[in-house]
Amino acid sequence: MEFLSLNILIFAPLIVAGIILSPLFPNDEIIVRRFAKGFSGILFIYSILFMIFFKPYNTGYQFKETIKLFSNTNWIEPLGISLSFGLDGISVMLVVLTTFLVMLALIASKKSITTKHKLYYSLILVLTTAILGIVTSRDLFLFFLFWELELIPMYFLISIWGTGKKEYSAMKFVLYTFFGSLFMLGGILLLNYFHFLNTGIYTFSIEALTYSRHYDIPFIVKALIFLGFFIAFAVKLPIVPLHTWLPNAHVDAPTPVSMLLAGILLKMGGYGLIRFNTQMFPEMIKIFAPMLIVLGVINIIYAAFIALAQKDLKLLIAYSSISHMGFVLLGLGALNTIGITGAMFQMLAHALISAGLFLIVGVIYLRTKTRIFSHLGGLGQVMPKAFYFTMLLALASLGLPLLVGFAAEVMIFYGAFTSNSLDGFILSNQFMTALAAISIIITAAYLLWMLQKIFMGNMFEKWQKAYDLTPQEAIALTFLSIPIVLFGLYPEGVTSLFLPFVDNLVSNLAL
Amino acid sequence: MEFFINNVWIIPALPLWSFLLILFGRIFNVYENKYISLALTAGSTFIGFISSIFILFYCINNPETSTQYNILWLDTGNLKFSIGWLVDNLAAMMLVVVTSISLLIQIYSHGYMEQDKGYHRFFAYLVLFNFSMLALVLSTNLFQTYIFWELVGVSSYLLIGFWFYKPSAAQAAKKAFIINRIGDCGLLVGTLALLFYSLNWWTSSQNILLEFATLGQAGSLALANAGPVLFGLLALGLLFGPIAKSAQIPLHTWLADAMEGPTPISALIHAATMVAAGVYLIARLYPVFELSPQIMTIMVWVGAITAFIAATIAITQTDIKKCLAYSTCSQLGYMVLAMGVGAYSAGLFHLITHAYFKAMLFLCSGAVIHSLADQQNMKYMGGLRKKIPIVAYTYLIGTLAIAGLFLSGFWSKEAILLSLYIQGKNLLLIIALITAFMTAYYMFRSYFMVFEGEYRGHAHFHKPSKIMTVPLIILAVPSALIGFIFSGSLKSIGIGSFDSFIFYGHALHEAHVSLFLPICSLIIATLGFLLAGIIYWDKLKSLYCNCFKLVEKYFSPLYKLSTNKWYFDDFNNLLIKYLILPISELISIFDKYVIDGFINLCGISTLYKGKAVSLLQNGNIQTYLVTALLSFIAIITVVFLIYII
Amino acid sequence: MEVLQFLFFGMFALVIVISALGAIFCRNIIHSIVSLVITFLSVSGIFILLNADFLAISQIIIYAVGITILLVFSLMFTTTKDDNKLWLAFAPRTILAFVVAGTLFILLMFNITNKFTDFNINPKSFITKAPKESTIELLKKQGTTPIIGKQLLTKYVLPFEILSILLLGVIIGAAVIAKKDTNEKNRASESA
Amino acid sequence: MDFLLDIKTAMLPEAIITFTILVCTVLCFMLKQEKQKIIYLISLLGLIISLTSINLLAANKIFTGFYNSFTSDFFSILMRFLILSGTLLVIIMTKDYSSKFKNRQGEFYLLMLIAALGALLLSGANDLIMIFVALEALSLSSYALSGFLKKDKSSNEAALKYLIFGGASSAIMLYGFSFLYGITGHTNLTEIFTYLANNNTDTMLNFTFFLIIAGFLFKVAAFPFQSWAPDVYEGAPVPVTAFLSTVSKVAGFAILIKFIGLAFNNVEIITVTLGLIALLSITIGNFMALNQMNIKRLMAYSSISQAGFVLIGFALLSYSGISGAIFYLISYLVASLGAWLAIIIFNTQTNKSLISDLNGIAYRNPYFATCFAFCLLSLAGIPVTVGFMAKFYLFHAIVQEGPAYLWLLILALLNTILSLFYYLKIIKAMFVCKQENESFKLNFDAGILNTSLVALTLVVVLLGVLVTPFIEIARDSALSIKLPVKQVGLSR
Amino acid sequence: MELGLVHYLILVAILFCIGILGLIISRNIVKILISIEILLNAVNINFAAFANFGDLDEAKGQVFAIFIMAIAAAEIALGLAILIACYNNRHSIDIEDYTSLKS
Repeated sequence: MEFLSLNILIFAPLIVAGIILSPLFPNDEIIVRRFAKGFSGILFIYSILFMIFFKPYNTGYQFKETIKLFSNTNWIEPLGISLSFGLDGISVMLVVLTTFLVMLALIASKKSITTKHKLYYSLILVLTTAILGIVTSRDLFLFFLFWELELIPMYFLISIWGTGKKEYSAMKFVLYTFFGSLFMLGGILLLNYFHFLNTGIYTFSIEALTYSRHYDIPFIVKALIFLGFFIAFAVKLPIVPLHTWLPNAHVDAPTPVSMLLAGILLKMGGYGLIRFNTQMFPEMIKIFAPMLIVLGVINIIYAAFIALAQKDLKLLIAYSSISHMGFVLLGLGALNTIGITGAMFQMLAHALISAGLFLIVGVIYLRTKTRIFSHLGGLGQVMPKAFYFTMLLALASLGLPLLVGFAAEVMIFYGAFTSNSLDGFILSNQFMTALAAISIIITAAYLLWMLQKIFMGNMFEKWQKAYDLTPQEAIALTFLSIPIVLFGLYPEGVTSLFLPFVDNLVSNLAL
Repeated sequence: MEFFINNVWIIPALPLWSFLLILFGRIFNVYENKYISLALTAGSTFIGFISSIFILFYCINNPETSTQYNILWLDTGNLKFSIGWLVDNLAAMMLVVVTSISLLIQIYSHGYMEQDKGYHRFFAYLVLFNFSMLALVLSTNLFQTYIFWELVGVSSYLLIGFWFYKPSAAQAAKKAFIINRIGDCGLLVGTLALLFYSLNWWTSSQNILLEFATLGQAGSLALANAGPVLFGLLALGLLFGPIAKSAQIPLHTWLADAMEGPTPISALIHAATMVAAGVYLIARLYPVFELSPQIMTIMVWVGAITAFIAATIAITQTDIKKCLAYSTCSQLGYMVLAMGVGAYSAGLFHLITHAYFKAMLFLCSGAVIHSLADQQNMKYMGGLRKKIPIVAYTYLIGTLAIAGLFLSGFWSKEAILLSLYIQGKNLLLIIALITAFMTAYYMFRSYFMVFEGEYRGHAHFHKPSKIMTVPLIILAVPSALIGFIFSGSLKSIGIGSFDSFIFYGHALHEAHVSLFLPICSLIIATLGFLLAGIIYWDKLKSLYCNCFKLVEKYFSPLYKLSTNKWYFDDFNNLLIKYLILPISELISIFDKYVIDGFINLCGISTLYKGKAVSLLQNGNIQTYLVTALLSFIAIITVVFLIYII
Repeated sequence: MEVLQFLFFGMFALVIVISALGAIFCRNIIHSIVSLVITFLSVSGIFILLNADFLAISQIIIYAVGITILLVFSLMFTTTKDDNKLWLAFAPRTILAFVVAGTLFILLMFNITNKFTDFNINPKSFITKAPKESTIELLKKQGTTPIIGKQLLTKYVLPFEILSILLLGVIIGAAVIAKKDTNEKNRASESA
Repeated sequence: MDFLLDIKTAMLPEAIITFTILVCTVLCFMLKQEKQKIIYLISLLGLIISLTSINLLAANKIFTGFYNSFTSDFFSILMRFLILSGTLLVIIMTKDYSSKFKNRQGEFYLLMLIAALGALLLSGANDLIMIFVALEALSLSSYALSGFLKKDKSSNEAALKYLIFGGASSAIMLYGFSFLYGITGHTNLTEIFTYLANNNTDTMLNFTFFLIIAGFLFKVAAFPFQSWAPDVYEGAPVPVTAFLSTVSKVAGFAILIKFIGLAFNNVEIITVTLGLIALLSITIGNFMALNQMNIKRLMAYSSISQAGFVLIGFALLSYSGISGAIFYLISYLVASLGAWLAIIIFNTQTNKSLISDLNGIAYRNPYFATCFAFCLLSLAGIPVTVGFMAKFYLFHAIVQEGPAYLWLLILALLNTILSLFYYLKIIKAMFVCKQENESFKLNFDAGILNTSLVALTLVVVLLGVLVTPFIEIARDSALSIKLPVKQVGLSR
Repeated sequence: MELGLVHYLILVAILFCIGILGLIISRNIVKILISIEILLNAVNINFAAFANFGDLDEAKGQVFAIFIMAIAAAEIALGLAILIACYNNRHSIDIEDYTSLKS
């Protein structure tokens, strides 16, 4: 049990990235790729061990790790910052999800990455460290540091290997997220200051700041801090007014990067909303729950309608992932156990499905060098395997029962419908969830339209020589479809991980 | 006997098991031989059929049995979702119908799909459909029904779009699924509302969430909480599901296009089983519907209008499968009418009889199309009685049954008309009779055009294989006799009437049998037959010439109306083209130019501000000095003004 | 006695202001240098009035003589053809210059007279301490030189030493920059 | 005759530097052109000895030398350490560059040493005259240095502009000094503060404070007096620009801090005005840098905005604010020295200084590009680097002032986005854009210049991670200034 | 009329403003250097005045004035050296020609 240390899990990718970048590492493409894939596989298995040994029922952090300086003091003693990590109910799932998707992204990046391999693989591994850091850090400053650290690898990944106007969208992505994270910085500092005012000690540890509700922060300041955090996560989990970076970033990123972007980075917003906005400010979330629900429903309907009108395949899937993340918001706004469990399950479901869909887009783009619907048609006859996998993914995405999308949507619908978080509000929960339910029709419409446009119907003669799935892609897609079917059939396996966490979250919401 | 009751889960489990076997068999292409797939599918359905026969006998012997077994699927705090299987009379009856028809159709489709290279894929989808239909029939609660409801929709999507390289098939599949999806959305919202308004019933008592057994009490609680208007809306939401699935009037356009799929599929799914699922769900949700009278009237009128309109459209169809599709639609209208008016057992009885003879009719049309090398237009057929007598005669039996002349259709339609007559709903009775007349007319019209007269087509004719004609014969037996056997007239030999077996609330007492209604329905049916004969039968051709032109002249607007299917399709296309797509186009433009535009605007404006500010740096040291001193003095004066004075 | 002193001060002040204006606004550069010299001389007069005799003499030596010679020498090196063009810059900045000068003056007056309240001749915001008797005798006998000498070598000995290094640096810098290169050939290469 | 004692306890480095200056002058005149290399070595030696001599000075006690005109407390020791290391690196930079000053290399190093001496004295000066003389020593030698390439038009123009602007602002500062002398009657800062402590003052003191601050704002190139910086930085030889933007800025801040205590009776005015000046200099620096194509000019604007950030720390007038400013100053010094080192390496070998010339260099010289990128990221405030820690510590200090100064925090935060944009522009040019002539390759072998660049990058990253000791140093130096300023913040 | 400190302060203020004016207006670089000299002279008078009226015992103002004179001389020397170097390159002493460095 003790060989399981979070430090290894988090900093191993960073060290391996360093090894890959170092000059004495052979510069040959195949060796680098095999090494990176091998390492990501080992990392995935290692994170699975964490999930196995994780005991869902005792609350608080497990596998606690604090890296002390040699003089046995915290990392930055004067400011009360400690280099401490820990696994909690929600972070276990996200850790395993991250390592799983990174492994798949590396497997699928054989064909779409043609130049500067060493730099590419090391950047991906640095990105993994940043994400793992975000999910497992127990210190607000550390969380903010990893949150910012994740920008630079993403910037280079999009701008060097991307297509189309990649610099523009990479820069837009970085500046957008940076803009959001600055509000969070303001919130963190204010929180620390008021904690200092009441207790006289500087500390950034999340536990101390969460469970010290005995001191009173004036309401306006507490609202400011809450909104500061909310804006940062609203940019990341694209909530409609702040979402315009996502389509550009997705369209111009190479396939594996957009897989990671859709798969994990969007979940950071959801994770943050749960960890900070719900756990740390229970009384504020109750006031802002109506806003969450309204924004969620707008997100769902708005993005679904836009997806209907898209001419580009990747844009369609980008907008569909915005719409699905709207469900997470709806689930969170419900503020009851089933709603929040549904939100977290939707994060898992959407990660798997959107990663698969982006992989398919990559597959199609590699063969046909175009993503515009009008140029594509009838690929089903030439690429039957790809057609079946896309069919499975599309059906899972529109919420076909006994697939992972359905369980998430059901939990969110039942949770949002039966919750009373909108009681004082003119729009009742029931009306808003009914409005959201309409989206299952539109989602079905644009996904099936996409399937019909690309795979069915008579075939363009120029796609005659489009070859079917390569082994790498096939393995990656099967690895994705196994959990999609498995967790669809048996959602209990995943929900049991974070259900106790959500239970005590909702219980301290109530008091 | 108890063995079958206790582990009734075998029936749906076997098709699932064989689906997985075929799937993995084909992925790792373990086997090439077609017969293995056939054996797997047919075998699993056959075992299902045998055990459902045993279950039916068990149910007949000791009535009032409803054993139920549930497993917890998803536990989320106070709401616990569970899946299980429930066996009672209705379920037993449906099991028998579904397994028997699908068994025969699977054998038939082996012949039909012999040459098609997607053979294994077809059988995989078929067995998947079997699994989801059987599980739907056996489901204990509304949540589980919703799951398999959508699964059935998906398998129909897969099967309609089986020949996906045909653009029309792809389009039809997508249309079918989306319209079903609209129905599912209504069903989902209805279930959610029902759950919400009776939440404390479910969470307090220990019974399973939304289970059918205690749906009555929950419904009454919900009615108390929500009030009649909201409860009506809730029930309407629930009704949306069956309306979409059983192709009732607003959402029926998909059924005609569904004919793009292979004919065995049209027979199995779009005639017998899936479309009947809608009526089955109404039956299951009867305790809820019964509570609000408004919803019952809505159901009645939806059924009546569908029956009437579908019949008028069927009259002018030239494609044999489309004609049969609209006849199914109209018969379904009948069933919903019956359920709406309170004739619970009559509706279900019609469902059973219709399932058999409609399946047989579709298979005959399949055989005809197959033999004429995929020619579906009746104009290019004719005189096939001499070439394929077996198919002709079975088709005749089917037409007689559906028209209500002595064979099974007569008894079930009779029961519906009887209940209408008893309840004194005269206007509905008249509509039903007119529809019956039109049914008889268009069925015999199709019979005469296809089998009588001389051969008008030019396709090379080849006899259908033996394996396709045997299921026809087997199906002909039930479609002819079931009506009579269960009509209650054989009570003496021990076979009780249908409504004694399946009833709602209490067993129906013996209604007084007056001969007036059966006789006038028989007369109407024969009138229909005569009219069709006059127009299309060469023996009575003589009268043909003048009255056809007569019909042409007076009824031309009506004629045009019915050929374009009452402009429903065009209305849908208009709705999509001029309402939904423009909205999404508008929103995407708004998103791209306004929100994104605003962000780019900020970016560009900062760049221009940068340029403007850097103009100040024009290189001349004295300008620098002036600006420096000016701003310095400005700051001092401002500060002094604010603070000192 | 005070009246005489005031008259002297008035005369010197007037000469300083006029010659300063002349130094700036004269068209010909030679005229402006001459008026500059007059300014320096009258400033040394002011110093005498402020019984800072050592200052007055050093002012004459450094400014009136030293800097003027420097200016004249530099003028000789930089003989330009059209002189009158280089009078005043008729650009927006001249108006702004007058505005800046005016507001600065008003600000100064505002602060010196402490928000236009204290108009007596020795404003209270500045210290006014009468010198001790011994300093007055010393002043009468030897003037301010001994005081300055003592200060320079006790209180301000560090700035004094550093001043020498500063001047060393300036001499080297000025020599390096101003000296024309002896060998012509490497001029082209250098200016690349 | 206790001068020797004073030197031993307070002014050891200054003495060593003066000695090296004298030796160099003598050598300048004796040696011919090609043997000028020795002066380079001697000046290096002198600097290293004085650096080592710093830790002989006692850090915990305050020593005053030469009739209290020079104090050596922990703060001045820290500043002198930064100045000396800065000058050392600048002189290392000029090793290859000095081939441009044909026969005058010796004089260059000499002037550089004199400027360094001026800066050292400025960091400890405690007397008005001492401040003036030290400031003028620094300024005059840097005028001469910036005009050193006398054949190059832009160098001349830069020197001219620098001289005129410098002369004007030092005149204004002197005017302020005269009024300060008029009000208090003393020239020694400690006496001035004691006088001000027990006599009430009026608006004249505030006005003098502004006049004096004008001189230092020029030196530090902050808002009102910042327009000279871009032209001089572009025109002057690169090592001189590096010197100006780092060492002379540190010296300017060192002395600015001493005058903050001047108007302690109405602290409100100072915080608001300095905060306003700081914010305006950040915003103007950022806006001008947005679409700048020349690297040197871009670095000039970025140094203006960084100076603004340090000024914010001072404007807060609290110990945590000042320690934040000092820590930010250290991080700025290290990062910008690294950046200038990289620019000079690139410039000496390609003689081009446009951003577009840097295109695609990362794939020919990966190490050079990564070092330069890390320095830029530290200036931008991206994690792992010291810049991020410094910015975080500074914002932490702003928040300590309570929600009243939230406007300061929000505007500073927004400006970091602008700064990220143009720093990323350079990194984008290096890593993302294609290179025209594929064959071109900087020789980045193990020369002294390259090793010092790598060393600086390591310091930037190491400082970003092992932060505690440096925060402690910043706090102790802030405490040792003994300013009559609010005691809040550093309660521990 | 009594001769007090304020008269000197007013004289210095006027002279200072004239210096600032000259600095910005004149096109000839020599005139700019001259106006810097005027500024420094004004400050000298100011120091001398405060020394005379404030503390005649130590006359620290006069010491300061002497330092200023020295450094002013040094500055003008350096200024003229730079002027000559500029003249060698561009053969003009008009400030308008020296605007090549701009953004």
